[in-house]
Amino acid sequence: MIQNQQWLLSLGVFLPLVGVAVMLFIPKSDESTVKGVAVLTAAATLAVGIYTMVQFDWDKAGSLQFFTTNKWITPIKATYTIGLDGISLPLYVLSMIITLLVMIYSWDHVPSPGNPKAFFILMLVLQTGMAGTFVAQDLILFFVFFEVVLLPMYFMIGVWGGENRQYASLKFFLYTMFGSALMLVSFIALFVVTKNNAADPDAANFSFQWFMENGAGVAKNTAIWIFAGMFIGFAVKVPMFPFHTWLPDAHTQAPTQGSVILAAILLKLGTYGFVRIAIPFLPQAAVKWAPVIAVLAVIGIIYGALGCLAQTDMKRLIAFSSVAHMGFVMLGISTLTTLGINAALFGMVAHGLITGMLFFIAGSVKERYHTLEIKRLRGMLLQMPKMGWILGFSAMASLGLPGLAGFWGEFPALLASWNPLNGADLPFGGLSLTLFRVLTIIAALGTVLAAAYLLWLYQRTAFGEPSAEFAGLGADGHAAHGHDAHGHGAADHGDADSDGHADHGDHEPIHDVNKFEWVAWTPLLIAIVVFGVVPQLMFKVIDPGVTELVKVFGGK
Amino acid sequence: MFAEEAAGEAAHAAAGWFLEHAWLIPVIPAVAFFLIIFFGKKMPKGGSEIGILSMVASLVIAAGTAYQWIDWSHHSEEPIIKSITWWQSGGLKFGIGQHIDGLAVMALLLVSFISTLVQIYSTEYVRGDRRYTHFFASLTLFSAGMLSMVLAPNMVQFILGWEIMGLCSFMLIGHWWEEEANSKAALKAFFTVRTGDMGLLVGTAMLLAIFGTLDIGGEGGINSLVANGEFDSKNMLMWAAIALFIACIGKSGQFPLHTWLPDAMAGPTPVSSLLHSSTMVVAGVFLVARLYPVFHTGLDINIAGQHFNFVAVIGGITILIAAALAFVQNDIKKVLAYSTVSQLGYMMMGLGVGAWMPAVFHIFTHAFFKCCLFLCAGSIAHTGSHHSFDMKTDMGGLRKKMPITFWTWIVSTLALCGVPFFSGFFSKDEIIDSAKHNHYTVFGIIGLIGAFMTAAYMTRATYLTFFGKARGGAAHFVDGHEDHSHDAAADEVHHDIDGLDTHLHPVHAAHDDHGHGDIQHGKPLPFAPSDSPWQITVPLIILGVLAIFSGYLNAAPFKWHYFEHWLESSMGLPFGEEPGMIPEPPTFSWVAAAPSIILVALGITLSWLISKKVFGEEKNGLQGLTQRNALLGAGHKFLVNKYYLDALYEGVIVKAIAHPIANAAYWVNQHVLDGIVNAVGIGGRRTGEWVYRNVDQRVVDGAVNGSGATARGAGGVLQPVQSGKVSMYGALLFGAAAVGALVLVLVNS
Amino acid sequence: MVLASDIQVAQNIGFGIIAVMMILAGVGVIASRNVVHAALSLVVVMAGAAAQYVLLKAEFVAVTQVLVYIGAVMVLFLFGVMLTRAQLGKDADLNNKNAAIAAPVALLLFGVLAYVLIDGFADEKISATTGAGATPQDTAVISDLIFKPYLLPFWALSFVLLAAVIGAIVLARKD
Amino acid sequence: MLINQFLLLGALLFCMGVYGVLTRKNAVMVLLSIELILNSVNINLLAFDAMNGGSDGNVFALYIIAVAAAEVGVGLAMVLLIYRNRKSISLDDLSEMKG
Repeated sequence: MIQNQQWLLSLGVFLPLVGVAVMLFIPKSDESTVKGVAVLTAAATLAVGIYTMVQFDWDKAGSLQFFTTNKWITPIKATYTIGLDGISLPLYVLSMIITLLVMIYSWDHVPSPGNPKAFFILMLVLQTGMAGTFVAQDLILFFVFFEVVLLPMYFMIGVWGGENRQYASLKFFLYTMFGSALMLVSFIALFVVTKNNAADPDAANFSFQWFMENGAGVAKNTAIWIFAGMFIGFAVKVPMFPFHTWLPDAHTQAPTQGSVILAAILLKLGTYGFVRIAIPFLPQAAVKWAPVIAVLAVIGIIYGALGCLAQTDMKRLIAFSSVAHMGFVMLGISTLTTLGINAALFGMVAHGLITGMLFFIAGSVKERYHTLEIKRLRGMLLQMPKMGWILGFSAMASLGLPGLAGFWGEFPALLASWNPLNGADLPFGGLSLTLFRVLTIIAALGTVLAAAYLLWLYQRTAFGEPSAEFAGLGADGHAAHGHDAHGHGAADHGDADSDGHADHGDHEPIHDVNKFEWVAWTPLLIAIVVFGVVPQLMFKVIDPGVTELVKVFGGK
Repeated sequence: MFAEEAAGEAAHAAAGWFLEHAWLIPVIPAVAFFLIIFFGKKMPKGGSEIGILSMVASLVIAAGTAYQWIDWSHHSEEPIIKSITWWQSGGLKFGIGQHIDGLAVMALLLVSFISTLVQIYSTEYVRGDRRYTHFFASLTLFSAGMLSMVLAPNMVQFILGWEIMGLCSFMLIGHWWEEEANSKAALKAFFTVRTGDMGLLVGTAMLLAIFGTLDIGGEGGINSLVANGEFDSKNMLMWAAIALFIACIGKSGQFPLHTWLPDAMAGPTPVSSLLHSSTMVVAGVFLVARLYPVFHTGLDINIAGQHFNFVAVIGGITILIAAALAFVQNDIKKVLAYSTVSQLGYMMMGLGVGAWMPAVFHIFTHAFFKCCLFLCAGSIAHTGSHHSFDMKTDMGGLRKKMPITFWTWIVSTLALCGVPFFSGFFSKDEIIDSAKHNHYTVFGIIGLIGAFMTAAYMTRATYLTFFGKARGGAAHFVDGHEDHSHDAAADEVHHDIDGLDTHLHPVHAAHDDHGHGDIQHGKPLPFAPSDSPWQITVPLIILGVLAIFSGYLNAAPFKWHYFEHWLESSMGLPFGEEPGMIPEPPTFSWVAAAPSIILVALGITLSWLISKKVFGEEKNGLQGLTQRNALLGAGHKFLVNKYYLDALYEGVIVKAIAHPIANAAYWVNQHVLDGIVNAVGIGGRRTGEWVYRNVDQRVVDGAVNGSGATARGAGGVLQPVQSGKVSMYGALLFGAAAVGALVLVLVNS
Repeated sequence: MVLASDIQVAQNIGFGIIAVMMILAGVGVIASRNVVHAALSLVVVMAGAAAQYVLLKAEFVAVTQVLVYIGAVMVLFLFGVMLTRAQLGKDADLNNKNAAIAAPVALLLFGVLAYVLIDGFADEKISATTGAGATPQDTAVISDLIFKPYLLPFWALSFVLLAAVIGAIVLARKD
Repeated sequence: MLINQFLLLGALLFCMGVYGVLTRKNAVMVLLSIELILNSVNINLLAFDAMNGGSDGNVFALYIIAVAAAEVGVGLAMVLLIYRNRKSISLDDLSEMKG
């Protein structure tokens, strides 16, 4: 590991808290200042992130960089160890970008009951938690950050959420707590076991490195049980079928910002945990659990898709599609091959961008029409062409169209699951070809269903003539924003003038994408295209790390 | 293709600029797509000029490539492969770039040429459309997709192009999405093709498993590996081939996934012509041709020492069923659509029976005349029949009024029917010929029957469109009282023959007058039918000419085999008699060709006479036969309903998945899985309340109050949701226990 | 070579017959539309169980089974049926709608159990010395166990019984 | 004799009992099914006893019988009470005894 600029990561992680400290002294009434400071902080954080990327040694992407370790809680052998490698880098930076964009979006979209100060503070805390989770190199530290994320999100949903928010937020909280409790137990168990096996128990500590070296030595049955604990902890977060039922409620009830962060980053904590902790620490158990994970993942794919087909609410549909997509990610992980895990990591980022985008759109649609009932939304393309086309673009990306980011999460996962870890003289044995190949075919069916529900959604919301209740509200506001659309993804599609809708009803008119939305969305749209066209950008970074990681299984 | 390294290197050194830079061909339109989207609106011609320019540029480069390839192919068989790493994983590297060989060059030239013409045509056809710019953007992206697929060096890029086309077909077919029928058709097209694509994805995964690479050509590419038999299990190869072939069936509208094609006619006519002539539907055939060794070896079924190829079977079936369907269509575009399907059947059959060269050549010739036919149909609708495609109600007697359209149509029809010395003859006849020659006698006969039917239904369509008396839209401004009588006659006929399908056709003939109001045509309606402006007629003429002469590139009767020379290196398999090889093509003899010629002539005359009787003015016994004769009526109905396959797909399968199953899954989610959570919640509340009452209130003071309150709150929240059914919770309890046990058993075993 | 005593043809046949009988009766219990019939078939199951106990050389338990279960419990049941005037004939809505969930759950459960058992006790025999063919369980041994190591549970049990009796009386009192 | 034949018999009865408990509406029937379950447990206990020649299983079997008796007593008493109060012993009508 490379120990350069050890301050960098700590700065990146804790900078938001500085912003919070500042904001505490700003009166609640002075909203614009509050927002300004918050956005500024987020921007600064992102700047640090970008500087990190610049300083990052791309040729050594496989090994930890900016690595630093200090005493932290000596009695329990917990250390403050952080580092960054190719696997964490994309997610680390993504979390910063998403936070900034969400804040920009929130500038004029603070959900009721207002109080931007608290709202922005929560988002900054959230940011610290997320970034910290991705750089932590010590189990206790990881756990702390992992939990730090939980609380702000709970309040976000519980305070700023929809009418059923209490139920949703509490469900989310209990679920995740339940998971993390088991997780913590298994962490400690793992520590104790490795400590007792070790040559000199005093050397034992919670740093990842220690478990990397000693985890594989744990007796198989013990390992399986410990893994079980971690499995539930992470699976709830992912969420994997059947631990997913908190997701639709949380997403539907959460404010737009909450949904976006939830989809883009929080879900990734679980999968990241699998890749970074569960699998490398306990390879012997991982091989045993892989089939279970794979089966659940594929069930999730099909099941999430079917769930989508049954939805009547746009946001809930998107939420269910998350279950399906994360299913692909988990399928990739369960193959325990380089290809699969690469696909999974790519899938995480892609899903973050795309589903985040979809939730943004859902939020804006809700704000304009005050409903997400698919039945009532028709002819969106006529009333707000740009919004409609962006929705179409995101839907296409989400159903895994090659040339857009989504594809590189799905297709390699399928490739990998057809050729899972398998072969002679593997240290921990291989996986059943038959099982995984059957699963591959079922998963491929999932891609078809994905096309079905997304296009169905698109056809019913965007196409056709606007339904009577909203007719006549469209068409203006798009004159105003008519041409601020330069260079904006698929946006400039369909300036289609919706003739005949020019009359203003007495309701407020439905205006097309406004400038805050443009600023918040453009980066996502561009990223989706760029990563889709040049996947190497990402694969190049994550591949070395993953190759290191699967060496232990002896597969390719 | 198997020349040793040194030769390969030397060859590469010699390759000309165009050959080295062929990858520009798809890149240009791709860039143009973005330009059109962002700046198209500001352009004087709404972005169409960008599209056309890009296509012309591609065409020029393609032409250059073709030129250089021609002399290249004289002294080398090496394809020119260049690629840069697109993405990597572990040891694997997947490239994006170009794989230039005869087949690719042919397709590149074809696609860029046809696209250029179609775009020129469209400038007039969709003028004033409310989404003019997007139309050209989609067209351009569409061509880009096809082009990038055509020169894909590996399967991944192939999939890229393939799927982009799928997307564009969605956008183009649903171009007039204000009408639900159109958006439904678009959805159907995308969805059907996507179902096939499952096969493509899985098949590609299989290929990776078998060969450890996804490169198509060159040293160590899939083709050469198969040809040299360097793979483990023939069985796996067969499965891979089957999976890929499913994709081809979906894309090329082969039986039984052909049902989306006619509905795809909801799109503007230029789209149909592009889709059906050189892109989209050809992609499936192209995949088979491109990975020929895989399909030829993989799908080679061996029954009692009798080798035959599954591809041929599907192809054969498709020829007949599609041709039969073409008879009962009133929508001129649907007639052409089905004729495309059956022609694709010919190509598939050709590939199946080992006639690679004729099949590919048929792709080539077919593109021109089919594109021409569609454009004619469009031209008729545009200025002839007042935007209707219904031959029965709105056409007839247009021969005099639109001479150019008429003559180009006639030429292309003759080419399609395979009349000697028109391009279709040289390709189609050779397919039939080699089918017989390669011991696929049955399929040879199928081919002959197909030729007969083709001739017949095309004659019917021609008669209905151009002969007889003008009806409906075509009859405007013919002076008043006659007009009426004809309309009446026409209606009578219509009801006689097709009283059935008026209510059987769910989606009626798509009318192309959406979007652009009639005023924008510059002439007030109703107008007298007349030939279209030059943007339409010029492409027609060019294509018409090619419909005659393109065939002479490979005219067996005259021993002209240029096409063969340029392409044979792409075949991937050597000539020979063993199973792994392709049998030598037969030598042409007029005797062998005679049957098909006779049948075609027969078909034309018969059908002409019948049509004259059935659709002509004077009443006679043949009219309304389908009503009077129950058997015929049933057959007619059966055909009109496309063998009820649609009913099966939509009524049964889609409905089943979309509603009951999905809802069932959702119900389980809401009640069973959620139930567990809620049950836990109740437990939480009970404990919470207990703690609250006993510990909290009595022992500790307010400090702990919060937690208890929260716990109670939890219960309070979960309260309304829970069902209160004792036995349900019991079921969940036992079920959960069983599942948990199962997981542990699995893990520990 | 296998000793006849290892195979114990007679016992096996006996087991088979009784087992089939029990299973059929069990089906009767859970499927019958008629409360009384269900109760009666439960009697059969219990009798069968008693017989199995004999096969397993647990005479004392077998006897207790017959006395307590068939003698007392079942009578109680029939009383309950009478008193609640559950109509003695067919009863239409005896079942709720959960069969759709219950059946798979039960099947799954059985599948798992069966797999584990077959996996675990592949072909372990009941050794002739202890199991069938050996001398009956000495009742004295049992009583020793009850009153020496398992005394505490015994007391607990007696309290439970007492409580149950009182509770039953309290609950069922008329006023 | 194989141990398994007894264990499997027990398992089968157990699952039948579970099914009965889940599907039956009538409280008396539910009690019957529970008896079925208890019996299957007894069979297992005695079978294991026979396998490794202990006697503890016998003891527990006896206890179980006793407990079953008590349970049936109370259960039926409750059924009576309920019946008296609401002229019905269908479990689905007892929705307010939640949890």
